[in-house]
Amino acid sequence: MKELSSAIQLIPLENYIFLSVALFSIGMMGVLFRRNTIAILMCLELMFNSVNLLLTAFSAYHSDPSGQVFVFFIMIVAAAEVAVGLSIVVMMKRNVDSIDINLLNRLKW
Amino acid sequence: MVALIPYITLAWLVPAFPLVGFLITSLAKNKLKHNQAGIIASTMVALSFITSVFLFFILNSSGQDSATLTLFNWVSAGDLKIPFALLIDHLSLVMMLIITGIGALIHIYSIGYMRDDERVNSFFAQMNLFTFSMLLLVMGANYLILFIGWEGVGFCSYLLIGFWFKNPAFNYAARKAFVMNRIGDLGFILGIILLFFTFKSVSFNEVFSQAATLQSGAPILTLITLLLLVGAVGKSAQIPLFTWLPDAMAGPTPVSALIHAATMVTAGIYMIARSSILYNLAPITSNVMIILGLTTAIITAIVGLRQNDIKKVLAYSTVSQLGYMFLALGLGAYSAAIFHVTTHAFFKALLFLGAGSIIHAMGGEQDIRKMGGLRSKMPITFLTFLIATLAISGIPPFSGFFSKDLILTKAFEISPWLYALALGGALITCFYMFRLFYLVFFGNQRLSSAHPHESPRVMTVPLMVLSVLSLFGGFLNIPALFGGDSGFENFLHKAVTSKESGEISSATEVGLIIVSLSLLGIIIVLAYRTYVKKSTVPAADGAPSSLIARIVANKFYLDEIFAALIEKPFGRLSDFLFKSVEVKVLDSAVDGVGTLTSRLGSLVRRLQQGNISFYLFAMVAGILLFIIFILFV
Amino acid sequence: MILLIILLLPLVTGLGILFLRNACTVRIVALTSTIVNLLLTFVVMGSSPAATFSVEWNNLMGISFSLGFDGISLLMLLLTNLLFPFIILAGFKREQNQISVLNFLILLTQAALIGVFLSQNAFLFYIFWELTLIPIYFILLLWGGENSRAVTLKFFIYTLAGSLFLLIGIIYIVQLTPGVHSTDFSVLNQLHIPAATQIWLFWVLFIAFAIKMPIFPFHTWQPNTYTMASTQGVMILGGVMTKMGIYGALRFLFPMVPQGVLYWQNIVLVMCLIGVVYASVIAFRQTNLKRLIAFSSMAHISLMAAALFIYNYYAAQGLLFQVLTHGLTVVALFYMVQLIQDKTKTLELPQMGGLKHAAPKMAILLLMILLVSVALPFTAGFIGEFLIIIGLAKQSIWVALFGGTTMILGAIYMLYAYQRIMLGDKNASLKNTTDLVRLDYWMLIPLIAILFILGIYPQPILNLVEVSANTMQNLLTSATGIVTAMPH
Amino acid sequence: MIFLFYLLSTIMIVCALLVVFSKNPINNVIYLILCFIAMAGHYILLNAQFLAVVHIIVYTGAIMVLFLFVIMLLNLNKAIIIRKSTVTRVSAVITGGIFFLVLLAATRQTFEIHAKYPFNSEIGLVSGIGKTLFGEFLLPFEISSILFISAMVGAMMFGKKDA
Repeated sequence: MKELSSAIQLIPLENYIFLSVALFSIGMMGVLFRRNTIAILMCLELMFNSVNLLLTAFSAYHSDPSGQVFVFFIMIVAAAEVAVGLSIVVMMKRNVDSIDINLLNRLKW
Repeated sequence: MVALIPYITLAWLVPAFPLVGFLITSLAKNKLKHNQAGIIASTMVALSFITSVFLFFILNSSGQDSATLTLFNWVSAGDLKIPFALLIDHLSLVMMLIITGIGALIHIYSIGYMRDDERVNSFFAQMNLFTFSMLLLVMGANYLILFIGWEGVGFCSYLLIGFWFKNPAFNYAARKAFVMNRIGDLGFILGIILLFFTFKSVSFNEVFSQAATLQSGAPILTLITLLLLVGAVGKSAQIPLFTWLPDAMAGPTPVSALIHAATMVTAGIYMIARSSILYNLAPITSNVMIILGLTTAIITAIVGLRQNDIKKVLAYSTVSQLGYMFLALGLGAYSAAIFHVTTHAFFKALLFLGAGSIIHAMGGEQDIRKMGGLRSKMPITFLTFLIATLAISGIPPFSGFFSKDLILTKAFEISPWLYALALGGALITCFYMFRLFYLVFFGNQRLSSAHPHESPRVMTVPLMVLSVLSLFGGFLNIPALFGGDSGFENFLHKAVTSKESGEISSATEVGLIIVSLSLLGIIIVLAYRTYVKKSTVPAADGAPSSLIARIVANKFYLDEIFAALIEKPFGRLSDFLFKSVEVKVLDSAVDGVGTLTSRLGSLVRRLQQGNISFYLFAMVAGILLFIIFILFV
Repeated sequence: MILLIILLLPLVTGLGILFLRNACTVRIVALTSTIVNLLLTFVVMGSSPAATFSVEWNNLMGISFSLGFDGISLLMLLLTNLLFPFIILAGFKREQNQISVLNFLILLTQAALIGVFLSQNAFLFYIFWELTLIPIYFILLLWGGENSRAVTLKFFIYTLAGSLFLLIGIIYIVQLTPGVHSTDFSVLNQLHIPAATQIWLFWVLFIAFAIKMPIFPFHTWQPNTYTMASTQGVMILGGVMTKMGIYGALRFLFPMVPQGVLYWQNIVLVMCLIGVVYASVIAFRQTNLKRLIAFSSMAHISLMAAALFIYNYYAAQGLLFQVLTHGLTVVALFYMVQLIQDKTKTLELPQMGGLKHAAPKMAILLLMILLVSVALPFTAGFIGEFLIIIGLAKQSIWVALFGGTTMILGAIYMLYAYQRIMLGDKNASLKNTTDLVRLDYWMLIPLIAILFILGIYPQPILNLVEVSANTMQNLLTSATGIVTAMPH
Repeated sequence: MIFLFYLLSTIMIVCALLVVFSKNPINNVIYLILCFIAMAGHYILLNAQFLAVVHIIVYTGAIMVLFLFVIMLLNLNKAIIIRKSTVTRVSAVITGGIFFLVLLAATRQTFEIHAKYPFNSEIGLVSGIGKTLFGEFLLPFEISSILFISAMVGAMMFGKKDA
């Protein structure tokens, strides 16, 4: 435990920032890249997690527990979002027999 | 102010009587029997007359020049304080006597003349309202009260010209009269406002006492007097605003007699005579008045030569006579102008009432070509009409001679050319008046359907009274030449400041009179030869005639010129402004903003193609731009 | 407290009316409420100006619910409360649908207008200012004539757009207040906004009022709206709501941006004068009676606006006097229009004529109203316009000349209309037409009587507004440092 | 220690890229789970044991299983051939790259971090989080339960056959 807790001071915060930015960008690229709605949802999770990681890193470096509580809340929201999102996917599959995002093109005026 | 003259406070009764008459006759319009309204109205004006006479004696005996009676405070805003005050001095007394005296006679005459009209009660109500306004006009102690009366008489004139409102042409004439008057009124009120700014008051006494200190020919005075003159030109029917007056003959004849001959049209003369102190200080305006007056006098006299409607002839002669009054005003002979107003009121009212009697007898016919031979059928009318014609022509000893001669002499003092022109106008007047007279009363009756008869007594008595006045009215002011003392002029001298002018010898004066009288004699003989001996009857309207004759008969096409120059372009401007500017420019600009918004909307809407991937791309691009903007700009 | 009662009475009555079923009861209750309000107004006029009402509302933004009055607002209050009984009365014995809703909306308008005129706080003013739009929108939309949807929408959006500028202006001014922000007029009036700011701020505020009045290029909503609107709607609109623009200008422009006013005075004045001549000329050829009166009303309002922006003592007095006169005239005139439409079944002037044979009394009353409108002496219209023209002439005789053209042009088109409606030969289609009935007398006689009495004895109104006019004038002169000669 | 960080990071990034680029949904899920496990390792490195545990339970245990369920339920477990056009895919990669660079530049030029409180290794433990959660954030915590309920109801509404 002692060893682990001191690990924080060894790793520069910049690394975490770099990592989470990379993850976020990858997630976003995925959102743009994929047509499969479920894959898009997964990429979204990726982005959520990059943010979570950053929050936790800052929380740890500042020794402020609020950041981690926020991560907790984000997880709650993510869980709720996934539940609703997946049910939408299910419905979409049922209605148009596909989960291709490009078929959802009624979202205009 | 000097000590109050006893009983002078009764002056408020003078306008109050006709007002009461108006209220009674208008409110109880449906309850009054056929003659009652006329009797009430006439009584009220007669009571006014009696009060005026009473005031006349009171003022004369008091030895004071004027009295001001403040009734209440009308408008008071800052230093603009306008009391509702009446001024009784010699000038206003003369006018009051004319208005109430002749007014009463015409009211009485109207009882007979309007007997069969279904709206006789309204008629008398409006006549009383007119009398009230006119009295207010001449009795007001400041320009604003004068203006109330000024507008009031204009409005009553509108009502009475359009009295027979079934006829659209009459209504048009009424409207024309009102609008033309209004054009003058705008100038008048601007003049009043400038007066107020210059003298910090609009009350006669204060303005005149301050004006005496001003330099003669001061630009502000010229401007003020010119603006006031615009008002007078509108009201007194001078060029270029005179065309309403001949059209105003659409009203019943007593109206023409009272409003468009004896009283209202002389309001402009009264106003300028009242402001004589100002006008004496504005030589430019005086010259303008001379030119205006002379031009009007001659041009309308020429037009009168070719008119065949009995009332139109008289109307043009009125305009012409008003021109003479303006000439007198321009010459600085203010009391001469007022004197001419007085005598003119006598004989012109008489002429109109006589004409009314004729029209009445002819069953409504007004065309002199269809009359003739009425001498024997209507003796009283004939006689009175003769007196009036002689008076207007300026034959001694009738009243017109004295007043016109006074003006002509004054003109000669300035320039013989002026005299010659004025005399020329007088000769033309004489010719067309005798043309009218001969055509109506001599020869044979040319309209077989009519059965002329003498009018009832209620109409002839006023004629007789007026003919006595026309006959002897001139003796009010016998010039020194005939051993008189110029009583009228001296009487007015206290209220009106006439310009001093060079004296001319009595020999010249006699010479002038002889010249003018002999010329008048020739003219009368000429008219007699043309219309009685040769029994010439003017051609029918459609008959071919020379160009000049047509131009004259159509009053130099002034109405048409006005229509082409003002009315039509104005109407077109109105249409243009509404159809092009209002609808096509302004309104569509406003609508354009709305259309532009919705167009832009439909343009932007194309971006919303519904493709979620595209939205995502757009969103990311937006976020990117946002971050870049925040960080690097 | 009495001010609060005046403000709330129409609102409460209006809400109560919604639960009434009987049409007659609804109208009588509404009428009673407005009459009581009028009486209360007289009480207020007798009381001291200290009778204010103020409650803190939102401390953070410095908004307080404070009511109060000075001479100008008192005049406006009098105008509003004087006209509304007549406006309600104009609906009596008339076929209308949804009577309780209509009367509720009318009373709501009244309450909002009273709020506008009484509020002593810019934010409160703005709320009431916008609140007036909602009921009038529905009155125009639901009880209006043909094409009411498009016309009303335009009116609504146009005025709303104007109000938006006003809101921006208010917010900008409020954020200039030192310390804890306040939106009270008393605080805002003490602000000395830099001259450069005033110059552009003037337009931000001015546009809202210009649209409401309306001043020349911003007027295009007006003719169509007037033509389409129901009688009661147009009475409210033309009688009172146009005066809101004038009142707003007096409340905002002069105390807050006096240098801006002076800077733009000439341009605005030219706009107003163009409006006078332009509207008069257009009215000359209109065939629709309502549209004619709409343009005539615009000409009068433009003249009043000219007086507003020339702002000297006489013009101010004339303006405020004319505000009252014009409101009364508009109400009387549009009631007449309604009667004419009832009797002739048309509003097109060329199709009318000869109504005087069937309805002589109506002809007389109409003529009297028109006389007020063309400013004949001894009518209230003359006093107002005369004072205004004096004020204009003080600036320049040319301005007065242009302003005075209403006298001529007004006479032309008003008498033309009168001739077309009333005069002429008997009209066969009017055979069964009746003259005025008792209700019409109740409506018209008091209005005309007031107009003539004020023409003969105008002093009470002139005294009422004198102090306020002086105050405003002082603000303007002190802003420039130019001391013009002031009476007293 | 720094070695551990780089190891975990490499796993995460590789897995994330595979999530994006592999075509089979099942494989996607598997890679994502791997990614999340590496993430839990990071949490432990950051001394946030509570979060690490919750992360494993919620994400890998619940959410990802949900994904799997849905994929199997809808019978999507074979590679879906539908692909975006080349232009879209290239632009997606470019956009992602630009985004990465911009964010990086942003973080590079803005931050200079000073710890707010003295170092305390206890905050990531259950007791630390619990105290904050049930103290300062009690109300949001309770409200989040409402969020859950509504999400549940919503999911059921969507999932109903005749919705």
